[in-house]
Amino acid sequence: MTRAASLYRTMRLVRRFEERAIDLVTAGEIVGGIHPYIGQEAVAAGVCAALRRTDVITSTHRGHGHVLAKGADPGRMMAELAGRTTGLNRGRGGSMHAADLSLGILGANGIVGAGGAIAVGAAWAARRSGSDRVAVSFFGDGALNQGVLLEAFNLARLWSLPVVFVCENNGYATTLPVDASTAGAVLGRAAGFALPAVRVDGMDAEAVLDAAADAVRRARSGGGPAFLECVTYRFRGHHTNEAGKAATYRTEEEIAGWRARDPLLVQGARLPADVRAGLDAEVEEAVAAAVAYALAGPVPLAADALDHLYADGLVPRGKVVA
Amino acid sequence: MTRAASLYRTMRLVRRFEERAIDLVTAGEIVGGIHPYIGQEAVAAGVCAALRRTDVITSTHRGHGHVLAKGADPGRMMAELAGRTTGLNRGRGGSMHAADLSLGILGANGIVGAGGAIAVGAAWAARRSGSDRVAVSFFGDGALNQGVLLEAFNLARLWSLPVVFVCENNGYATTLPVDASTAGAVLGRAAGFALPAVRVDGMDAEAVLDAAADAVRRARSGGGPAFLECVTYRFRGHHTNEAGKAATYRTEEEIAGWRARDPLLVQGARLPADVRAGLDAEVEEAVAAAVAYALAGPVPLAADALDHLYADGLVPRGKVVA
Amino acid sequence: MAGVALSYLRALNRALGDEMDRDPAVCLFGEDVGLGVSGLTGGLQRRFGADRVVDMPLSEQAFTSMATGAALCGQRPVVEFQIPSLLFLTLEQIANQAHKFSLMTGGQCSVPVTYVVPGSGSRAGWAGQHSDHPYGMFAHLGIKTVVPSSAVDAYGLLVSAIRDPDPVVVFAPAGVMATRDVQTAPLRPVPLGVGRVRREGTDVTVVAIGHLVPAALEVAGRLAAEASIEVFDPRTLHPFDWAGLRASLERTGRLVVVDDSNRSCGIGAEVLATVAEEMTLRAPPKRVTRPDGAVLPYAAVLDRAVQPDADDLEAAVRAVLK
Amino acid sequence: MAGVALSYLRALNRALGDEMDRDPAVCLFGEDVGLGVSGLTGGLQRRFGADRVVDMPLSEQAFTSMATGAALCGQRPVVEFQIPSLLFLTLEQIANQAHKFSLMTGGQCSVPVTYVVPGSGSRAGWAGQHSDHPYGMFAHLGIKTVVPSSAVDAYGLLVSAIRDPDPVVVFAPAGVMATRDVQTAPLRPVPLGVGRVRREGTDVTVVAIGHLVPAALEVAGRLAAEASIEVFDPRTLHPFDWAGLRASLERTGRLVVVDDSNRSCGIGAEVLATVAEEMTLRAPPKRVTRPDGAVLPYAAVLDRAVQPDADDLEAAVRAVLK
Ligand SMILES: Cc1ncc(C[n+]2csc(CCOP(=O)(O)OP(=O)(O)O)c2C)c(N)n1
Ligand SMILES: Cc1ncc(C[n+]2csc(CCOP(=O)(O)OP(=O)(O)O)c2C)c(N)n1
Ligand SMILES: [Mg+2]
Ligand SMILES: [Mg+2]
Repeated sequence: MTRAASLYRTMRLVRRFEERAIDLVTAGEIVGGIHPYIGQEAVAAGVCAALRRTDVITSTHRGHGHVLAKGADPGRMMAELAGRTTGLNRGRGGSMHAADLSLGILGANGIVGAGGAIAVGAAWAARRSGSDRVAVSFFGDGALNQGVLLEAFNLARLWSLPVVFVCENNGYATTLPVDASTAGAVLGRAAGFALPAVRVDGMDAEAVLDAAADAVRRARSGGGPAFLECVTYRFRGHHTNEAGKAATYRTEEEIAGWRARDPLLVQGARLPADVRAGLDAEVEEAVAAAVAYALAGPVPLAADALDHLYADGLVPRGKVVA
Repeated sequence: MTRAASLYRTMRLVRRFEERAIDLVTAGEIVGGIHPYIGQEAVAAGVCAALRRTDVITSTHRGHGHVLAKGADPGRMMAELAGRTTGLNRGRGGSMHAADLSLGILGANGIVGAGGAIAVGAAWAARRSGSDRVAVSFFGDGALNQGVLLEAFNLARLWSLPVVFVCENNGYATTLPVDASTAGAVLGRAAGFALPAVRVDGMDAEAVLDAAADAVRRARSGGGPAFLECVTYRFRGHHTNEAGKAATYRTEEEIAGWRARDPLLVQGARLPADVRAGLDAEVEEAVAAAVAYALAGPVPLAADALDHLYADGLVPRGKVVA
Repeated sequence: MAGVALSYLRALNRALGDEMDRDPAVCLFGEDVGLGVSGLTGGLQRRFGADRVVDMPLSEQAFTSMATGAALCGQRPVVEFQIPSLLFLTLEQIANQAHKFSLMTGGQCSVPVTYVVPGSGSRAGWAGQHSDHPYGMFAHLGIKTVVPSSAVDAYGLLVSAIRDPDPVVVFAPAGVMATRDVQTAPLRPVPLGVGRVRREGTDVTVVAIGHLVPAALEVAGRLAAEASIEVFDPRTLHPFDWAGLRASLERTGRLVVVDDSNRSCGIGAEVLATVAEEMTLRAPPKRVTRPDGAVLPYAAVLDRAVQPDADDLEAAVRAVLK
Repeated sequence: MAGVALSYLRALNRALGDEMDRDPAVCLFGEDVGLGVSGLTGGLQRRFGADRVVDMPLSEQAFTSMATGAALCGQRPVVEFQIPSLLFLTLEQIANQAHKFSLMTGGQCSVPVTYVVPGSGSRAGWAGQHSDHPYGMFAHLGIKTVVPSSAVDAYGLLVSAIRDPDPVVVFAPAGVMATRDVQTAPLRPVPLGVGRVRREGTDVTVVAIGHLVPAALEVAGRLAAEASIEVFDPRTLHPFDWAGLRASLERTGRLVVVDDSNRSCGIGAEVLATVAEEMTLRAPPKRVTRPDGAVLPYAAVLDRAVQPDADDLEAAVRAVLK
């Protein structure tokens, strides 16, 4: 597959996966809802296309795109969202904690800004063990105000670790516009930690991939960390539970303006129509299979609720001690 | 008193206060030791000379200089270090928590970087209540890597609050040189949060006062926060308990080089010899009186150990419930 | 007064509004509080202005200490946390700063800040990092801790928390947020530290916390033919109403605690321990809790399996009665 | 083997060195670890290099999660915290991240990190923010928690903590750091979760934690003519050696717990609660603890007054024997 086609396919997969996941939220098959990534697909697709299987990522509450783009199996991912034992995490993690360690996916994370320092640790471990693995940490604009992430910027730069910090600036942290949360410019913040930083059109997967490839190449060859600001937008509410509420923090015009730059349109336009149609069909099938796989998976047994609480098999005292 | 004389007097007071405090540590009258400020006096003296009584400060583990320069009574301060009921905090706080709320001294603090956000809150409260009070937060170079302080930088700038952040860069966080802790330049870090920042010779009280006066004036008149990097040096160990240990992280030459620029020499040289001698004598007397006052104060009663634990007088259950 | 249905969430919202009306020092900090995403703060920014109901960047540590600083300067902030685990993130700021100011300054000041978590404990499908119930941790650390179980109490306890001169943490369990009370009298403050017998009985006292009070009432109803169950709602976990509990146990002589937090060192442990030391029972007591060190798994069946419920309680009551 | 004097601090240092020798994945993070300011890490950087014994900037949150990331990628970090309250600062990273990875990923990974606090509890004169003893909090949250009371145990338990696949917190109480053991056998790992009867007796079991084990032995000696006191040192607070305690209580039928942490919801509460539920006593048990919500005041007499000591324990033992 060409690079252009491959990027499109990844984005299409993420998009359709999420659309179906939202259906399953509505249907009550996914409990608790999800944070839809729709609109931001170019970031995950572009960045992960620059990575190797052995590279690691840390993701966010809005993590489906990253996890899928890094190669997670859509069926096992959907099964995870549906809380089945066939899920990536055997149904123990759900949307906000989906992980596949075998693919270097150290997990989505429910706490904003938490992944950065974990990625720094992974990069440090890579260096220590003589591997040329690179660590990528995804986070939103809101995370730029979280202390632990800022601390992580410093550590990465201090020791020139192979980490790429990817800020998905979608303009809002829940309802708060980035201008109302972040003094100074996003790139300026990175510069404050002496991180080489670039801003890239986060609706254009090719642009993202180019920038990410640069950063990853430098990191892999010992050139130290980098910071990418990907300017993007989420088309949906912050979380599926926003759907019902009057979301007064964004105008219809603003949303429409960004939708006109849908990353799938941008990338799709770069492909011959038949190639695109072929990929669409293929993805449709893959996602349908993923949903079927997910719903066919067994629900866990209540008796197993504390499996894996401790890695040494320690069984803690239960709810009621008889 | 001239401005020059007044700065000298403050520094001399801090210096002699601490030298006597170290004697009392050796004598066992001050338990737990102190973090000596000796060498850094120009920073506290210069900054606090730019403040009004109603302005507030937050200080650090190395806080004696700030607290005295902001106007705390040396006798009650020494009594606090000696753990007497006549101390600023009735002997409940000690060196790392000395406070005098009536003078806007919100306290020394045992946790590095903790004061910044407290100062932001004070500044926010000042603005809300229509006061033109300014808040100053002192901290060391090491604190620049503490998340909560970085978060505080952002909040102050975001809302243009009247806060002046004073970084006392004495080159080390305990044993760690600033170059080994902080990626990029100190001023660059401030710039990352769009804070107007200047670097000033922290061994020269007049230079510090000039820079602080500018920053405070701007903050007071609604011009928002500022960041001052005061380049300074501590002449002693990190803590009095370092004295006995081989302090291999600094060379004798380095220490001697900085001692040649002792802020008391720098400022003393600006005064006629008789003025200086007069101030020295006056301070000597004041510090002697402070020590006498301190040692004459009563030791608290064990039965009162939990006084003030709760402001509403709630008396918690004690050690053993009979 | 005719009975009016009052929802728990609306009661909290009214308490905030009434206190802001009454006392101009009361202000509100939190994420997305302007739009009132959690429902807690709906309408308040419109009513009181954006500089009193302040939308915060994702800087929980800084804004928690900002509240401390503002409180030291005359304000009376209420801080909303969207997730219970944000209390872990800000524990330094609450337990090591805010809580300690009063004693450490020798009573010079107090820190009247209220921290509210609307939706503590498990919200189905939010998984491991969003589902903790660490109220016992705050009781251990000595921070005043409140867990209202009904709308009327939620109003009255939040009002008292806001008026209290010390830091207070208010947990509003997700399991009870949607409930309604029939309000038959004007809403009034409920003093901290005073429990409430929610149902009288003579055979066994069930101490129930938060959303488990309704569960306890249900079990009391279920078992009414077999046993007379008294349901004691302590309402405040620190300070705890030991006198109220003693009076109840003098009537019943048997004890079960049902508590939706981890077993070891939880509030259930404290109740059993104090009773063992100071009171007399006719039969060994029981706790119904989450297991030791529980992490809530995502899948709904597992999430439920880890939380204590009415059936678990029923079994424990039966065992104690045997 | 002839008896050799081994200090507690030296035992910890040897455990670190031995484990680093044995397992190349073991590495060490902390502030001033290179020079070994606390004594814990002395000589290790010289022996193992600065990229394995890493001097950290003042970024506890980031380096704690960095340890998590490194652990997920094959390393086995030991993190030193200079002050017990740094555990508050990093609670999010320990309790909400490291602790939860194993369960939330469905057992895909574990996080073998050891956190060590050399000098927990009160160090005379360090006052409120440096004197906490929050081990019960970690038992509540389910993190494996170890409090060695002697040099030989300190060695053996730290070794086991490092080899354990889960996060483990090791408290080394200031009150016991300077003690020495006479070492009569080769040092060996001590399994987590197994207590030790330090003195046999038949009238009352004293469960003592950390530095209070020597105090309990002292009291047992003092009262030897009047009563036969068994001293049980659980060594690990989570998991707790319930079987060992049960066996002891079957011998004695009476219980006192002496625990240098806050009373409410502390480990003392857990012991009394579990005993009340599952075991049988001849007399009501007692706890000797810090008061509820204690903040340690600075003055030496107050600091001591708040901590449980041998005299308090003696009184409690007498009361239980009455
Ligand atoms: C530390 C923390 N604070 C608050 C929350 C609740 N929360 C979840 S997502 C979110 C907004 C995050 O904004 P951003 O980082 O820009 O990511 P986006 O949602 O836009 O992808 C908030 C406040 C959280 N999960 N973690
Ligand atoms: C958050 C935190 N981490 C660690 C410590 C232990 N500690 C006390 S002072 C200090 C070094 C502080 O360095 P810096 O900020 O440069 O101030 P300086 O001591 O040089 O005045 C450390 C590590 C602490 N008190 N708080
Ligand atoms: Mg965003
Ligand atoms: Mg310094």
